[in-house]
Amino acid sequence: MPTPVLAAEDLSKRFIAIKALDHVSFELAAGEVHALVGENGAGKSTLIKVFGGIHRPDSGRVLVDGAPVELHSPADAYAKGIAVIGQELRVVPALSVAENVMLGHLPTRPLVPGLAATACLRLDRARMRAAAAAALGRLNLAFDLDQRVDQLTFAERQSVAIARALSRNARVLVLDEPTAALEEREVQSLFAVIEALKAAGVAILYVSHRLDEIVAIADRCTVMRDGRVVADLARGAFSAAELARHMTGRDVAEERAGAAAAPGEVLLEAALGGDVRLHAREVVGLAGLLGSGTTELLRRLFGAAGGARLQMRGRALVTRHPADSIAAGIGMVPNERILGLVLDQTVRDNVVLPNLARFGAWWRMDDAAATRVVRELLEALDVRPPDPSAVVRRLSGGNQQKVILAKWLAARIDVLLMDEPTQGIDVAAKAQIHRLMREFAGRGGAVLFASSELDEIVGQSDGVLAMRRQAISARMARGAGLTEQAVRDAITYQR
Amino acid sequence: QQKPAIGVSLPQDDNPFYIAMLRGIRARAAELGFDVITVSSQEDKAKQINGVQDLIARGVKGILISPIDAVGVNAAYDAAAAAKVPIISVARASTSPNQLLHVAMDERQIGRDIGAYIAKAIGGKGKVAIIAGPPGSPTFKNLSDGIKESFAKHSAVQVVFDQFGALTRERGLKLAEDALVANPDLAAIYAANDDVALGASQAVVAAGRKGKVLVTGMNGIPPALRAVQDGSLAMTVELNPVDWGRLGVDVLAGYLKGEKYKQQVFIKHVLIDSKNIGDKMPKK
Amino acid sequence: MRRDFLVGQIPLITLIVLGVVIAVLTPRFLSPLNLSNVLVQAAVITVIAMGMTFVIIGGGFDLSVGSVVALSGCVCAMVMMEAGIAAGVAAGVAVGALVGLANGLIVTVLKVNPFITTLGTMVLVRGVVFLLTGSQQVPIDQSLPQPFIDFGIERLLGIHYLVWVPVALLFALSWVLARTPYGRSVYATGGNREAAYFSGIRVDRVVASTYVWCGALAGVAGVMLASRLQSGQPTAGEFYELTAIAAVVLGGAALHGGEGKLYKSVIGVFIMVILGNGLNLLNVDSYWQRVAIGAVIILAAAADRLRARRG
Amino acid sequence: MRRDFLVGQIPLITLIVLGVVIAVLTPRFLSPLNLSNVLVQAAVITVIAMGMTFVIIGGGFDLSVGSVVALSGCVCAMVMMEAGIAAGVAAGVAVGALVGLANGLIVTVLKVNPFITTLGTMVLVRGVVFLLTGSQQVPIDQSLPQPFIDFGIERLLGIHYLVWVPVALLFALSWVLARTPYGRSVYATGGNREAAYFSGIRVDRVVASTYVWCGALAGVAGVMLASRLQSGQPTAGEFYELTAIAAVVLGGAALHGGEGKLYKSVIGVFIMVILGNGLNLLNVDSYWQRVAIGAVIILAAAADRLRARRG
Ligand SMILES: Nc1ncnc2c1ncn2[C@@H]1O[C@H](COP(=O)(O)OP(=O)(O)OP(=O)(O)O)[C@@H](O)[C@H]1O
Ligand SMILES: Nc1ncnc2c1ncn2[C@@H]1O[C@H](COP(=O)(O)OP(=O)(O)OP(=O)(O)O)[C@@H](O)[C@H]1O
Ligand SMILES: [Mg+2]
Ligand SMILES: [Mg+2]
Repeated sequence: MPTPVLAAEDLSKRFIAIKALDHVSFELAAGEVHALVGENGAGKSTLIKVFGGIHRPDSGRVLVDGAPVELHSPADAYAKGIAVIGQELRVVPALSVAENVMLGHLPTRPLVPGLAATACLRLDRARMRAAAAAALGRLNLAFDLDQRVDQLTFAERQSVAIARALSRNARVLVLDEPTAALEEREVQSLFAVIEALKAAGVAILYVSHRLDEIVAIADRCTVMRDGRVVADLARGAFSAAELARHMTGRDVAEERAGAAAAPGEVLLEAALGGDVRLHAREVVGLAGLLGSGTTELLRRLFGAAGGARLQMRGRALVTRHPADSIAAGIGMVPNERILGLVLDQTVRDNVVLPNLARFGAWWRMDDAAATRVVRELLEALDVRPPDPSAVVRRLSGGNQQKVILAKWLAARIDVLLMDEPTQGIDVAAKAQIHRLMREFAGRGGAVLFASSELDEIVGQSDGVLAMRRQAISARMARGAGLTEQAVRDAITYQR
Repeated sequence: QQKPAIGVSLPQDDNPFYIAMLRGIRARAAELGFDVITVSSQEDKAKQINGVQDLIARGVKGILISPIDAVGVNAAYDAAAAAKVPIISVARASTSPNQLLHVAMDERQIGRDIGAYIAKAIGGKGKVAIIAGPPGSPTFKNLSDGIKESFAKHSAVQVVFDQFGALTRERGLKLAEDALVANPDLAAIYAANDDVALGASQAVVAAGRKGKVLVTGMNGIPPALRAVQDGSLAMTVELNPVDWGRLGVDVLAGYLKGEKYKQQVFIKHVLIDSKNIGDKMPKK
Repeated sequence: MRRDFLVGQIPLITLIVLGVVIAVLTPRFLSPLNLSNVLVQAAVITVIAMGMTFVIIGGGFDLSVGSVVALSGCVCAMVMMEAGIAAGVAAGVAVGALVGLANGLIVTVLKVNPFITTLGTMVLVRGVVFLLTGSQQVPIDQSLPQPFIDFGIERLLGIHYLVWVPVALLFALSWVLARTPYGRSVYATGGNREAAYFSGIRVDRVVASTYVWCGALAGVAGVMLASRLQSGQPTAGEFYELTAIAAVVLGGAALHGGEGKLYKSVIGVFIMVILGNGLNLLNVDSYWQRVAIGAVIILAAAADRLRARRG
Repeated sequence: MRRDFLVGQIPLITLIVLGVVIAVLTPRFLSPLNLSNVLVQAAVITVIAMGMTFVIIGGGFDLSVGSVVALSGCVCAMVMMEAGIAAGVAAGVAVGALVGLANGLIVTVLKVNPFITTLGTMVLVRGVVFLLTGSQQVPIDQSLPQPFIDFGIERLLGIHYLVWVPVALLFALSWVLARTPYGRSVYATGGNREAAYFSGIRVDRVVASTYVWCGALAGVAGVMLASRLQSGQPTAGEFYELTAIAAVVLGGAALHGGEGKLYKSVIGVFIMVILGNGLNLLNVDSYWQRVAIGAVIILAAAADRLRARRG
């Protein structure tokens, strides 16, 4: 077997009380797509950050082409040909698309022609734009290169970050959940790029919670659990169910929505680019391509982004602020976790936030009651650790997402709006969140959730609203007609 | 038909001393038929230069300036000379060759007088605290130097505390509090002006040392006069800024008419303590 | 856990070390008179720093407090001469709260940056003070009512009345921040404005309210200072804004908001006050005092940063 | 597009409106003498504001520039009396850069908050200036070399030498920020430090370098001011930091970093300078001047915020 391009030997890394990496060894060969899977908090991102020069391991070493290397910063990693695209969104809002793609290796040309020493004095804009366009083109994207990145949607910004890694022409490309916010079409483009890079001999380390993707593209798969490598499987030896079992140590049954319960009375009605009507005991999926307006629809229903006129239980209501909607019994899980959580506060403070009036009086909070309720919720949601006084920033992504859910379960709401609720969540947690959605509906509530994963839409919804160009293009009920292809047809248009 | 204007640039606009001086300037100018145009500088030299340039641009006939600093605003004098606008210093002075005249107080002499007063009042021996004015100001440096010159004649008078700072009552209070703690046997506090002195005398009263620690001020503002009357302030120096301002206008008007003056025209100063306070209290 | 706790108390440790060093250098430092002076010297700035803590926790910034101190002191004195002590005190605090409200509205409604907003009001309010008073102390020819002056001098249980004010406020306002829903919403808004908004907090109102607290407390400080200086002083309070912000940050609050505790800001104030007092007692040259104060500010902040790197 | 462009130029429009209003109220405003005064008055603070723009784009903050102006002016004058003009100028600029480097290292290595770091160096450096000079101007009894004094008075093509300095710097440094990879990395670091770091940019070095620029440019400003004041002045430069920061923000830079343009900061400086000049020409009472300046700062910033709400 040839020397692996990138290898880890016996890496350990500890964060105060948590062993994020526990004697991890790992090998990545040229021309291979190597998947890394594991539950939320298993240590995947930590391993990747060691490769990217962001974390220093406590012990163990990293080898490139068989030779041990010391990576002190991302710049060191790039110098060794390792390009990492991290899990968190990392773009510079005020810079242009082209600059963001080429950040860190902006092309130059001499200020004084022929005098190479003056190259640091002059940015080569033409080459920068060309290279950026090429990188984006590989993802089948054609953005306005001079547009500021903060004008783009979340998913579009995610694509810019991926293009940045591609622009590096690295020998090792590390992608930490690149598809979490992408929709089908972008995912397919990305896979095509990965295939091409692989053919060109690039080694690819790929982290995802979408196990079907792994099965589709990975040549090899390493499974992590609690900071340790628990399995290293070659293509053919893993199926989605198999991987899930390795990850969690048990079988994970992804339940699909059963026979639709008889929908109850209408809870919420609004006319926003079409009729939106949510019934009690109903889970409704909201499908749409990038930029189709799903996020805006959910936000307006929630009183943000300008608000909306709506009817709750037949009562007319104008929501101008989320506070209005919450008072009327509407909650929302936003599409970016940073919009849902005060990261430096405790779990309890976060859960209590939309429910400040519920615990105690205006002049005194009943912290004991809050702690009790929150602990119960954390246990019910299987948040690890189920500690109300843990600081949210230190939780893994999946656990953070559950804390956002807990905020609304603690509140007395009837309608739950969710924007990409399972983005970046591991299979087990995802199944749990799906179950919680249905339980919420089962108790008489209504759920409207947007997702870019069509199988999730089809699998979990009693009904589906499809959006196209800021308007509702179709309304589908559960039954024979509700297939992924039908939803795809309803949302697709030429952009 | 516009009246001829004179320009005025003073170092501060929030200090009662200069406010009174400006009052005198305005009153005398009105009597002589001049308009007065003022620019502010707030102890910022560049700002004072800018202000004088602005005055010249306004076409004033002459300028009364109290320069923040002896050299720092020379450019203002140069600008005036270049525009052939006479410029006369009032109170503070400049080293600029373009300074025509200085309507001055005799700072060093005043300092010597204060020093002699303190030395005499404490019986020629004892510990003294100095709460001086802002750093970099020649006036306050000259005053302190004059005081120390007097003290040098009394070997038993000892300066045990010497700090400078902003001319505010709060600063006087705080520094005096600390000076009194550091020196339980303090005999006197020299304060750079009346605001500082009033703060210092408050600290003396609060420490129960009224009558044992004497405090001196400077400028003779009304609250200080009252404090002299009730004994919490031993002495202040009356410079009568109103008269000073009037004198400045007179000198400038005289110069414009072609009269000749010596390089420095001094204003009188009077030490006010319990003996002569009766004459100085404003008549009700 | 114990290490964590210790590391969280670095400002307190800094304060104690500073106190011990000064006490060793000059035994007068611990004399009852001096300790009582230190408390009084700290009282006014403590009240301002508490208001600043509200603003900073909420993610803001207030440069106008120094001018507000002068305004409220002068307004208090003017009103007091006409309408009695109670009216004067109320007017002083109210005018501070009003400036705070103006700051809050400019920041939230006009969306002007807090730095520039409060820099503007700092300059503007100082102008108003001078206009109101002709930049002469208030009153000029008379005394303020004796009970008001006594308040600045007299003691209760051996401690100046002026010191009891911040003590009482510390307890009351710590409760507000730590125990009321409103207090939680201040922390949440400063910690992550968007997340607070999506949790139904009316973030603009919360932010504006922090400026009102800050203005009102600067108003209280102005009244206290008027009592201590036995007059309204139009030039009072210069540089208080920087001292107060420094104290809050030395106490461990983050300038980006969402963190901070009132008692820690008080510790920050005492670091600054004790340092100044100690240097005066030692009759350190004014020039060297500046060098020492600058260095200690940086070192104290650097020590506190160890906390962040404990990981 | 055209509307967007217009909205982006609100500071310029504010400046023009201000200029027109003043010109209508007093025709002297447009006299050649006055216009040349305005340029000279703006020159020093423009150089400081350019350095501040670097720091602010990089996500920082620098309160120490005023003290650095004093330090570099005094050091420049002292060295000049011993070793000639060139050495003096070099020393003045170098000492500014050194203070900037110290600020940069404290912020990046010790991770102390920029506000508190530069507040500390502001106080400390002022102390050092007083120690160096005994708080007396430099030199006391002599004059600085005549060519250096002439530089502060003479003109080239009808415009003061002092004005050519910021003109030249504006072009050179705008190139640095807009056209070099380094300049882009400053924007990237200020705009999203993490993203810049993960893109392989050595963000600490970039941040530290912005403080060095700021210090060095404050050094240049100090030398210019020494030439204009014909001496090194230990008390020079007070409040320059606030004026410079206000100018940068009025020019449309965001205090959280990542945005800003040098020419816009220059516009901000001119808003402040023309306002002061106009109020002087109109003989507005200095108390009212403060009120007007405070109000204009806030209004100009509020107008600029319209940009952000175009959406
Ligand atoms: N900077 C940090 N400080 C403290 N704990 C951390 C830090 N970064 C990660 N952890 C902890 O280390 C563990 C591993 O985290 P890591 O981010 O590697 O998980 P992951 O496998 O990438 O999870 P996910 O799928 O949710 O992204 C988690 O328990 C996490 O809470
Ligand atoms: N702040 C903004 N500035 C400019 N354009 C915006 C802004 N917010 C949204 N848009 C645009 O409005 C349209 C609708 O945005 P929205 O976020 O609702 O879409 P979406 O379908 O939910 O996208 P996604 O779910 O992929 O984030 C998009 O084309 C987006 O680019
Ligand atoms: Mg991860
Ligand atoms: Mg969406």
